[in-house]
Amino acid sequence: MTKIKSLADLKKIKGDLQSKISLREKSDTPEGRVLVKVAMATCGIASGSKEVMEYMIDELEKRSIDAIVTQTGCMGYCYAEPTIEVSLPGSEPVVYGYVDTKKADEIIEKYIRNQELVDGIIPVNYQTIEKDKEE
Amino acid sequence: MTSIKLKLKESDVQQLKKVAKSFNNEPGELINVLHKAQEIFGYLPAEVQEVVAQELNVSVAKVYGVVTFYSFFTMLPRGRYPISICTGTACYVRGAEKVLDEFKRLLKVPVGETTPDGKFSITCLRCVGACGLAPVVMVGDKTYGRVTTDGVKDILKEYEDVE
Amino acid sequence: MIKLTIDNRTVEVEKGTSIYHAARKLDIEIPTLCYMNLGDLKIEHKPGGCRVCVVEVEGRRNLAPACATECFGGMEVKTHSIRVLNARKTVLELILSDHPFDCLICAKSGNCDLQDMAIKMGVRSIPYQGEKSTYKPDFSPAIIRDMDKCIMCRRCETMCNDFQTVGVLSGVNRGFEAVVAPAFERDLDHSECTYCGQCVAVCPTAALTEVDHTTQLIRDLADPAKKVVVQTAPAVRAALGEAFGLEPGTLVTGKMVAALRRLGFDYVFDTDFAADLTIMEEGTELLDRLTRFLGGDKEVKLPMLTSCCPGWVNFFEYHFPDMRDIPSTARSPQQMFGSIAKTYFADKIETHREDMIVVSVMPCVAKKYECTREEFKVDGNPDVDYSISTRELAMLIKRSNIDFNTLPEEDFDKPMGESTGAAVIFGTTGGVIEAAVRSAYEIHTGKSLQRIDFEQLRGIEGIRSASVDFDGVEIRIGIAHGLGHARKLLDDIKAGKSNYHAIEIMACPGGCVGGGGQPLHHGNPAIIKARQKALYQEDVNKPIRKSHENPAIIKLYEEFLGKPMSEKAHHLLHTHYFDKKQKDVLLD
Amino acid sequence: MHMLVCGGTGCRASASDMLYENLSKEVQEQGLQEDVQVVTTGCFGFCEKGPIVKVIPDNTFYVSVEPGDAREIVAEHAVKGRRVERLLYVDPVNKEQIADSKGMGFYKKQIRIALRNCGLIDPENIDEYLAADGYEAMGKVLSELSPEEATQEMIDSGLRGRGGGGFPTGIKWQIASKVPADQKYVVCNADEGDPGAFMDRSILEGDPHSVLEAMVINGYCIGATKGLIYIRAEYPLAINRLKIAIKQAREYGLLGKDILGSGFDFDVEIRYGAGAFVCGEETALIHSMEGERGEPTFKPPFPAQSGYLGKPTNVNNVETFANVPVIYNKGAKWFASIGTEKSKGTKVFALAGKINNVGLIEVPMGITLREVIFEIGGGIKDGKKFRAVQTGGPSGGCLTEKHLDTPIDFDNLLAVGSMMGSGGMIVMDEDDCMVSVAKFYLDFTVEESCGKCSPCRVGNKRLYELLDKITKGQANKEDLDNLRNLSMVIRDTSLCGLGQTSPNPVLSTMDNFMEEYLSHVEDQRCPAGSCKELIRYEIIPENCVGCTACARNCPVNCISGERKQLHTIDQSLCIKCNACLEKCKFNAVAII
Repeated sequence: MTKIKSLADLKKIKGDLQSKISLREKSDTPEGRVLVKVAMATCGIASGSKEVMEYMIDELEKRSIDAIVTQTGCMGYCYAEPTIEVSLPGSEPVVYGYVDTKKADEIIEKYIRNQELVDGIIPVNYQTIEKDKEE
Repeated sequence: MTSIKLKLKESDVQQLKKVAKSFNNEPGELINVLHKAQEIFGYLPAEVQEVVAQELNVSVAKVYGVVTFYSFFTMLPRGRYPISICTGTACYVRGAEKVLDEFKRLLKVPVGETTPDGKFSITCLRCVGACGLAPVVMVGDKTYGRVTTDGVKDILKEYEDVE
Repeated sequence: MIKLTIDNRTVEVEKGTSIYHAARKLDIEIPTLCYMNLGDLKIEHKPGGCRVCVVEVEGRRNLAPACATECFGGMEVKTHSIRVLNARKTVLELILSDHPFDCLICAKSGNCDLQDMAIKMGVRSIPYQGEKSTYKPDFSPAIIRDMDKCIMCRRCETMCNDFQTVGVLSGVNRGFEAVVAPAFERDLDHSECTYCGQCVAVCPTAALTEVDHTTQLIRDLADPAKKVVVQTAPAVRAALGEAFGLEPGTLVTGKMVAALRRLGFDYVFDTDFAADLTIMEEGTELLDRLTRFLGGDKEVKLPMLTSCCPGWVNFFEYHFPDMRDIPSTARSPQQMFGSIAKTYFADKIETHREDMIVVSVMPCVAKKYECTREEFKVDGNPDVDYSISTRELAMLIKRSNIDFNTLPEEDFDKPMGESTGAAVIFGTTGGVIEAAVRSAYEIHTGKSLQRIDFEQLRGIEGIRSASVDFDGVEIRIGIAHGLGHARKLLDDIKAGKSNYHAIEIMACPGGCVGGGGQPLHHGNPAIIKARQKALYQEDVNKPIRKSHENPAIIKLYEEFLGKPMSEKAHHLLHTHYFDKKQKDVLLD
Repeated sequence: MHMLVCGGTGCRASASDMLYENLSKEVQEQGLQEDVQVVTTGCFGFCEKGPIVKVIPDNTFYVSVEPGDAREIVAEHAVKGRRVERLLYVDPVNKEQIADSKGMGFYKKQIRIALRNCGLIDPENIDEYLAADGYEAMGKVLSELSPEEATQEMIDSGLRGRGGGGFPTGIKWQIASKVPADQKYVVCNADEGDPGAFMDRSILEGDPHSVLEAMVINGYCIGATKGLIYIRAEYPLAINRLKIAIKQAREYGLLGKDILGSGFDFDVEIRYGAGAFVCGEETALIHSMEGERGEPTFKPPFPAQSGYLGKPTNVNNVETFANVPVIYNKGAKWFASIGTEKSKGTKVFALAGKINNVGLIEVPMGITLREVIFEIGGGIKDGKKFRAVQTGGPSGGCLTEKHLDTPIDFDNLLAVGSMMGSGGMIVMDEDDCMVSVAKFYLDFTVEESCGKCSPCRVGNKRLYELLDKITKGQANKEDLDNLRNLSMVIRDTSLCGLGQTSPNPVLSTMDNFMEEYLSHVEDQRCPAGSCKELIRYEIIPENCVGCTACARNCPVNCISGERKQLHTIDQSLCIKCNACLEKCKFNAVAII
């Protein structure tokens, strides 16, 4: 990895990374990829999020769905672990709770393939500071 | 005082000495070295503490004072399947005590001890930070959430045939 | 300077002064249990743990510990408001609720800081009863640990670890289970304890006491078949009077002898006699090593270290065993005395050693252990049967209805009661080496000393160095008291940074005058200094002040030993040391 | 179109499942199954107005919807595309109807500053942090601000330490910056020991870089080039993610020598705790990092004057640090605009206990306990009655009904006898005995006391014993007086924060639930039915059908009775294990 040598350097890298990510997340085109984030904090892992993540990676590949599965930290919904967030190209991210492999299968088949929402959505109930920033 | 001295494996002692060296044999690194020692030996018997004291050039009394201060360090070997019951507040109000009692009843050992066959040991720990799953029980690295008194025997059953 | 008010009185103190010391300026004595300040010895122990010294500071949310809180300008302190008095009493009640109630039969009864405090606070009941900590009592050859009586002041830890650097004690466990103990809560006997007894000397309760031999002694004194011989160490005479209300530093040599006689000892002798003998042996050894060294002998080990302090001997056997060829091989005066008493003197009075009991009165706790060393026994019979401390002697005198202060002054018996000024100063730091120099100089140079007092060797600094001109040859001398200071000198020797020819080491602060067996100084260093002064006074008072001029010693060599370092002397007066370092781990 | 029906416990209690069925039926009947999908969701955190239906993509938010409203919603909204006005949420302040949930004030109940990246970025990928403005605050501070200016910004923000004490962070930095020394240290306290609080763990697991970035800024402000993170060994995942983060930051040159060409060096090391709650206290923490027993020492000297290895040291906790980068990115003024007069910004709480939505929340200071528990937290589990909420862990207190509308901030909580603490919030219901709760906390303190000072070492033990006596019905009224006096003295005389606050659970429960103490003492009765010695299990003859379930499950065989006959419990043998009550399907076992 090359070192970041100045603030300007840092800002440039940030710009590049942001556009790369927004291209990936926000693109409406069919080429846009599905993004799945699995909450992999201690409580998530304890309730089986690791298995869910592995399942997602394997199954999405088996079913030839172009998707990126990444891990993330605690989303705060400890009561509903494991939780995952699914972003389809062009739509708002949706968080699902109590996800096991069965539920994951349903999410892949119904939501990711057909954009049909599945039971078990966790409504996001907070504001982020980024949103505030845009105002 | 125990008259029989525990024999340590030479390779383990060498590894411990290497660890101490990697910390420059600094007395200030005592806790870090003890962590590593517990990883190597599984627990911290007197003989291990004596090696640590020697390597870091601190008194054995001091090492023992530190070992007995921190609950993470143990001088007793744990069971092959160490059971830790979280007794943090969230788990407490959701019935951790009853779960603990059930483990004690079924295994017939008190907290802090190991079953005669060396298979299970019971300890309590304070909040693993998985309060959403309260009450929480850990067996080795595996975490069990929302454990009920009924669930206790099922957990133990999982380890019945593994050996 | 800072101005503040304490109990509505104004006082001005230097910045950095604690409330406790500011109050003392106004003669307000704020009670403490854990605080300890040994002034010149540079030991200040203020963990702020007992919380008995709490006071109210205007504007502060909670109460402040007077020992650890620094004064600030305009501070308003109340040391006896109702809030303070209630809190202090409650805290004391809490401490007492975890303390045995066996005051009447406790070794420290009447001499216990906790008991004094309970009296002062008027504690009449303990409202907070509950579980008490219980520990297995630990009986070592010299020190008894009864941790049920520990109040966690941690003074012993400071003495053992910071001052002595022996490192046997540590706080272990935590919370209600917390206690001070050796590693693995084993007995002291299985630790690297040097039995210096400094922990005993500072313990405010009876958690740490010395092994009591008075009952055995009374039994032996009553046995008509036994000849009971007593020897008293130099430092005892400078401190014993304190136990009878005399000012610290009052010399009570004559009264002490009278008391011992009334107690029924058959012979009242002086360890000083053996101290003179020590100088003969140790001085000769030093001269021998010096001569060889100056003659170019590369094999000779220098500096030579003194070996009369048993705490110190234990220390190097545990901590510096690889250097055990450096100290003098001369036995300590106590052991030389025992050895001569049970041979030379036993022959004189035609008694078998089995029928003779040699008792020593020592300012020391480690001497009790020294008596039990195997190498100081002949067919299982010890040269010195047992040692009692200055405190035990005082107790015995009281128990026997002897009014100490009205006793006449009496002299020691002969021949082993004869001694010189040089021997007396063995009891203070710097004394042994001064005594050695007095004799070595004259023997080496063949000249008579002009001035006998070597002021440059005296003092209270932890480590001192001086040089003495031996007729053109500069002899460099180091002195350390306190094992922490000794460790520094030893580390220097190990690192090749030491250029001393001789070093005197005493385990206790101030030397034997500050020994673990002396009447408790309760953390007041002025007492130690007063005792020191008394010994130098006794030295001046003595007609003979050089060991080699002691007629009884000269006679001993003529009649019995031959000359210093003779084969017989070697056999009876010298010893060897052991490697007691923790052995390496056993490997599988 | 999607219709989201809240299936949270609160809403289900008000018949949301029937509503779901009705909506599905309507959609079916109208033949809209191709276009409209009805799904249940987790709790919206707005249970007070439940059941809730949200329609997307237009984000219409219906509140207090009854099963009977299903027809109208489908007919109007789904078929005609018209909102059902009467079911819209009315803003309580300006009385306006709000259709779009995004405009609803209730969503502003939670603002994520410290948790801003948790659950959004991959914590093991520094690029994702960089894309989320990561290290920009550090860059700005290092290249555009002097240490004094940067410290001033921190003072202006009004940020107070989130570890419990609430000391102003900027002032703390300023003190450390003014002590001259050849070496200073920045320490991150990640020894989260408060049982029931896990926000620090979550932040380290979800956003470790934010802490590293803040530590660099802190180092720059006070003139320290070394940072140490003191973390619980019980947090292996957080440790691992921190290690990865440190490695990545070093590779990018964001830690190490000459950071971003500013000439400023800073690096971070990890130190491990070993299970001692008292090490949350900064002097104890420092001793522990030095390889000693974690016993606190008297302050002053403060760590800012003489800390790690005797050098000036600034200690802040994880959540405090996590706030720092945002303050520089968005300005002190922006941060100070959130919260109350004396407590700025947000606080993360770990909601746990008898509450529906156990989890991590981040709310602006000044929100009420009621809003947190009943709205965000979704109310009490199993429809039970709220009894108390414990904040501040073992140092805090139990608050009751009358405190629910108290705005949460450092000073208000202190004023009502509790504490912010590190942010654990444990909710208790009618089955929780307050004396036992106080005993639970004292048990914790007794175990975690370091034993150095007498009031904490012996006093807390005695407090525990007194409480134990009370829960066994063996205490008298004098014991209650002693309990209070002892509590006050321990608070007044203990050496460190642990002892000074350990009586809070006792004092607060005595203040708020005195009648419960009196029941135990005067009537030997435990109103919550939880103190074993004061209760007995009885079989209610009217309900018992003789199914033998209780007898079969009794571990001590103290229940007798023939099949289909009334069973009885032998009280002399009963160990009160609760098994019979749990097993009985006919409500025939009761606690008397």
